[in-house]
Amino acid sequence: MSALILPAMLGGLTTGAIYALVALGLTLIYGVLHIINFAHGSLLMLALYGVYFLHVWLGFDPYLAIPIIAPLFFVLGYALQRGVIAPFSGGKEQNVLLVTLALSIVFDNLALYFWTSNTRTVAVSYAYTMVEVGPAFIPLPKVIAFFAAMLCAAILWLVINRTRIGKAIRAVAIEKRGAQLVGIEVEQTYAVCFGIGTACVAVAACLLIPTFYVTPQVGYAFVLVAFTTVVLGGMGSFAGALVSGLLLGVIEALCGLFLGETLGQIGIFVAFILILLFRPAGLFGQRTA
Amino acid sequence: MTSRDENWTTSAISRRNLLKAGAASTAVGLIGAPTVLRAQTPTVKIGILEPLTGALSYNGTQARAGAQFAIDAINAAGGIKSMGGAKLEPVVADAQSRPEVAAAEVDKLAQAGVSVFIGCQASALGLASSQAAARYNLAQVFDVGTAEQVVERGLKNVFRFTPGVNKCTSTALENLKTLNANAGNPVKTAAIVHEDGPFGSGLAKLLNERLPGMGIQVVETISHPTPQRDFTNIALRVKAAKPDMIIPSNYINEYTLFAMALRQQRVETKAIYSILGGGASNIKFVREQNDAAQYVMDCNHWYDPRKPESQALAKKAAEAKLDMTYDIMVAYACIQLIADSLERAKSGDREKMIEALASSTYSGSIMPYGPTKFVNGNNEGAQPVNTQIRGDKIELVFPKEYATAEAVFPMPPRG
Amino acid sequence: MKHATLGEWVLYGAVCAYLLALYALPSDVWLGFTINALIVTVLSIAWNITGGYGGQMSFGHAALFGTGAFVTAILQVRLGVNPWLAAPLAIAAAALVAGVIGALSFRYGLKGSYFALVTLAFAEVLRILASSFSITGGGQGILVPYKAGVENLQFASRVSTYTLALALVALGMLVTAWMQRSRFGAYLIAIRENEEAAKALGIDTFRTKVLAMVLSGAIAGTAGVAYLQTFLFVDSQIAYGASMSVEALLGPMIGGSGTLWGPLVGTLALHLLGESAKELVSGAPGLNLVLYGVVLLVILRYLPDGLVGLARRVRLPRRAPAASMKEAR
Amino acid sequence: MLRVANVTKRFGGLVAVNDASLTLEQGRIVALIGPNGAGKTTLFAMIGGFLTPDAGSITFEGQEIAGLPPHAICRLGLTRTFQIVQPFAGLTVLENIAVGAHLHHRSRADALERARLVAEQVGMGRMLDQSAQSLTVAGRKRLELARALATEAKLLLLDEVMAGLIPSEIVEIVATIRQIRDSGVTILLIEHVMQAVMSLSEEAYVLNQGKMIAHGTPKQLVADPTVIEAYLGHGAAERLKGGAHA
Repeated sequence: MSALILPAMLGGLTTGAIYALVALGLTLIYGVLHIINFAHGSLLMLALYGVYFLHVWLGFDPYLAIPIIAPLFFVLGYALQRGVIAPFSGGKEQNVLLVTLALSIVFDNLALYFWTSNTRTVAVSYAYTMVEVGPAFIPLPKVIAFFAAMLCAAILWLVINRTRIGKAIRAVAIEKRGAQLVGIEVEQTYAVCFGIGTACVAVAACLLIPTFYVTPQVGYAFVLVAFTTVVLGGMGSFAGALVSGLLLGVIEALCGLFLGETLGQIGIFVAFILILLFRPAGLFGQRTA
Repeated sequence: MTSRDENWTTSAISRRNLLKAGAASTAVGLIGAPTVLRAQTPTVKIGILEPLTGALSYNGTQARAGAQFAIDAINAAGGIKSMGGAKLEPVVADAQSRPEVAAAEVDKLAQAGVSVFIGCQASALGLASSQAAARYNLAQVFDVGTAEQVVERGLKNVFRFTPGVNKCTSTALENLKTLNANAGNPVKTAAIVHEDGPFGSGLAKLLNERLPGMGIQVVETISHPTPQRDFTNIALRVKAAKPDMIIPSNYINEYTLFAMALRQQRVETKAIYSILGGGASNIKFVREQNDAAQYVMDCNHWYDPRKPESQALAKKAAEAKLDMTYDIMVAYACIQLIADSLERAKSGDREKMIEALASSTYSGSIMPYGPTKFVNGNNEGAQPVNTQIRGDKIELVFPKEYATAEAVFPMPPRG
Repeated sequence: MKHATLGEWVLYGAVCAYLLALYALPSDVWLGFTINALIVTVLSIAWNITGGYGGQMSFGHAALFGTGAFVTAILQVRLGVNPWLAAPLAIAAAALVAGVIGALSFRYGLKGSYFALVTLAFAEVLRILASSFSITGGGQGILVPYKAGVENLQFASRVSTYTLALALVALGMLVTAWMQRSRFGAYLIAIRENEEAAKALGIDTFRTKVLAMVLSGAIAGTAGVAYLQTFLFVDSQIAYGASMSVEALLGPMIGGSGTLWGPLVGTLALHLLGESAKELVSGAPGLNLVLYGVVLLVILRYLPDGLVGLARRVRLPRRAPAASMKEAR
Repeated sequence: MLRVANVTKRFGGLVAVNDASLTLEQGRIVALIGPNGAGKTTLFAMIGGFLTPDAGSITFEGQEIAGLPPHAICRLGLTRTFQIVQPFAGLTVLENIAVGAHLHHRSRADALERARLVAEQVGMGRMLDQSAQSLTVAGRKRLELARALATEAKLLLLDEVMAGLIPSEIVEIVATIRQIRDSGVTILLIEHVMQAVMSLSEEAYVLNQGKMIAHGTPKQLVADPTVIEAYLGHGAAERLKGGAHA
């Protein structure tokens, strides 16, 4: 067993990178709009189908699909926030939650209707190309996802901290009213923010699919972990999402190793509860109450 | 798109009939003027209760298709002859992958006047639906419902046509014993990887009890949830245990990921011998993960591919752009069994259906089963078979009398 | 208490008429359908106490529902306890679990989306535990043997099961009505509206919220017991899966959260919607749920206060709003 | 009745209240004044139990209350209001007041009865069924006062109940407060409206930068140079004096 710890941790890190990728978009949405976006998993599912069909119909490599899928999903996210979530929720937090829930029901079942519940995978030649890291073999796509997660977090950080729209997003996140007073269009900023978050999830889909599958229900597998990652990292913190995603991957891997995979899942949720109780602002957040 | 759901107009119509039946009965109650529309030719309504949405929707949709193929075939061949060529009419209901919904749908089926129904892929759903059906003396023919709890309740309306987990496991073990002996007993250790639901857990328990008696030590038993996102760890544990054989038992998504992880982590074994494995008998897995799938063996529900009806079914499925999975085969066979019972009962009466099913000795289905014999609702004539993935095909390799290819055991070392 | 408006009379009258009509025209389809809806209603009533009146939106009421179901099942099957004794014990267990979850969450000041997430996590933890240990049947769940009879709290006839479910809903609503008129209820609503102000007025907000959780847990546990006694089977996914948690909150939110009739009206409406959608787009599974989701969105858009809120706005035309305001003391 | 002794509260590096003390006799109206950011509301929050002092003691009727939770302090008979009004927005005026009345009346009917009396007392008798949300600023301030009063407190801490009111409304509320005192309730109020402080309170404390800098009758205090300087800046007293003589 002890010989497995290191490879398990390395494996956990690469799984964690995927959690981080999925959570990056969510943390932006959570941090700025202060809403629980239950449709996040469904958006991931839609993006996975997007990559899948680009691959099957047009022969796109999943990685090369990023420049197509990501802008597409930015537009989708923008339109959802502008056209559905904002007007339908009337600005009430609890309604936002229900609206996103209803959206996820709609998306999941549209997918079921159009694409059936067949499990689909993308067979790429490099799925079995292994990279030797110390005692462990790690599939190349996971190594790529690992570094891509860091790159994404860095890019997001730059966008938020070094651009005009980023400045607006930060202003809106901190003080909606104040931002409004200085002439920032809050609704517009929210929508951009939702768009960026959705684009992130699309990138995650491209990086995920070489080692995963897609079905209409695939989002459920990630949505809870993504929330955990966001809370653990501190809402709105990209570095936090990255680190906590990796950490959760490792926690999950080690708990799985020592408690068995079934009981081992408990590790993530216990960590989640403890963090919420004792450090609700997360590892990287400031406590605001 | 590979297998876009076809337009099931026939079932759509019958769904409307169901609605009509419901509406008519309400009208009966309200107005007190029973005006039931009579069909021109006599029909017998057969319920098809499957999870068409939710987590199990893939299996449910496949099963519905299989049942529809069977009904079409029987109707085309002249319907139920003893009943004046009565046509079978499907009444489709969606169990939504939720037990309470399955139970509620049984009420609707009963109201719609079905004589019998098939369903519903998962044991949890089947337990709920057969319980509800017992109230109506309505027979349920289980297509897949492997948990033994299904037949342990003493319900008279339960007919599990396919083998349960106990039968599958013992057959799988017997077959394994033979295969292993023929190859000079190369397999001495095994690792079990199973999903933590009813079927996987029950199976793992049985295997742990029985494998040692066959001279195979269980060196590792790993359960995992559904969905499980990553199988690296499990592959590593399996690799560390160095088993001669791996026994996976899970649904297709997890099976796919597991097979990929085994390959990625270069886990070498002499055999991958799955029992009721979701992926190993799924042609989609073979197509999309062909490398990882080679020589994987599965003991599962499967039809007798040599029968002409089987071949006709395979052709129809291909025309409908459906993958040929065991869900289709089993549902098809269940309808065949029902048609045979109807011939003998000469009536769609529920009571008579139960009698006819209980006394069935039917052996003409597409499944490689002996004569049907229901004991406490369990068909003792049923048996699973061994399949093996070879190239881009799933071949039946065991038992010999149905085999389409020779088993390769142990599997050749991979490149 | 304000007087009910015309719209409310019509709405509640229609609901009651429907529920009573089932006795006059017993149809197994409608009975079965309504039994399901009523069991969920009991769970919704539980949610409404904490979520609707107390403003503490839980996303993990399955934790309480499932505990009720599992504890009855375990006591009956593993220890041979009679269900009439097992039921109150299970309800107590659910109340206890609720109390622990509430005490932990509120002790550390969790509210809003944090509370929603932590309750969700608790339910997940219980789900994992239930699928990991043999006392809960591991992954196989627990099947309660079918032995119809009042002494076993199982009913062969649909009408009896229906009566039981209806009685539980009525009981839940009586408890809610009592709460509305009690100091406890006033305190709970005060906390929802403004927790700081509530504290300043001498309300022990922690205690009140925990008590609300305990009460809610007992009712949710009752729903779990009712589910088990009706379907005689429970596994970790049924008991603690997220879908029950979602069902718990959808009814009140659509019906009108923080209102007496909201859970019943909302749950019945949603179940009717689900069925109609099924019939409307029959033969195309998936599309029915799409339709369901779309209608849900439309309700959220145009009926922000739920169906009860809509009904409240429907008044007799001759009665001017000002006049009715005066009358409503 | 209330005794605050050497209380200190820090937020990080900032000392909000520094070694402040005050004493309150039963039956009096006492004002706590001071420039913005002096720490008045922080001091109130500590007395009311919303913050725990880092040092010092607070006794109410001889009992130590520093560190007790707000509801426990309220039950002892000490109720505060909020500077930024905190109505139960979704409830009616009557229901709002009844929440306070419930403290000593378990039954709903009794609480509502008591709430009606209190509403009459503060001049809200005609607004009982109005939703709290729809009230004017003056209405909300009154409601804040009414709710606190309904708890049958022995000591009320009123935090700027007059801010934002027009002069005629101030006159009304001053009369109401005096009436409340006459009914036997002791009052400590934070106030910026000096006119009200002068006419209403019998004594006042001045807090500046967290420190209690003066105590006396309002008349004494307006003449106190340290107080003037606190409000108007260093040297202001001199300038004012000079100006007066010129």
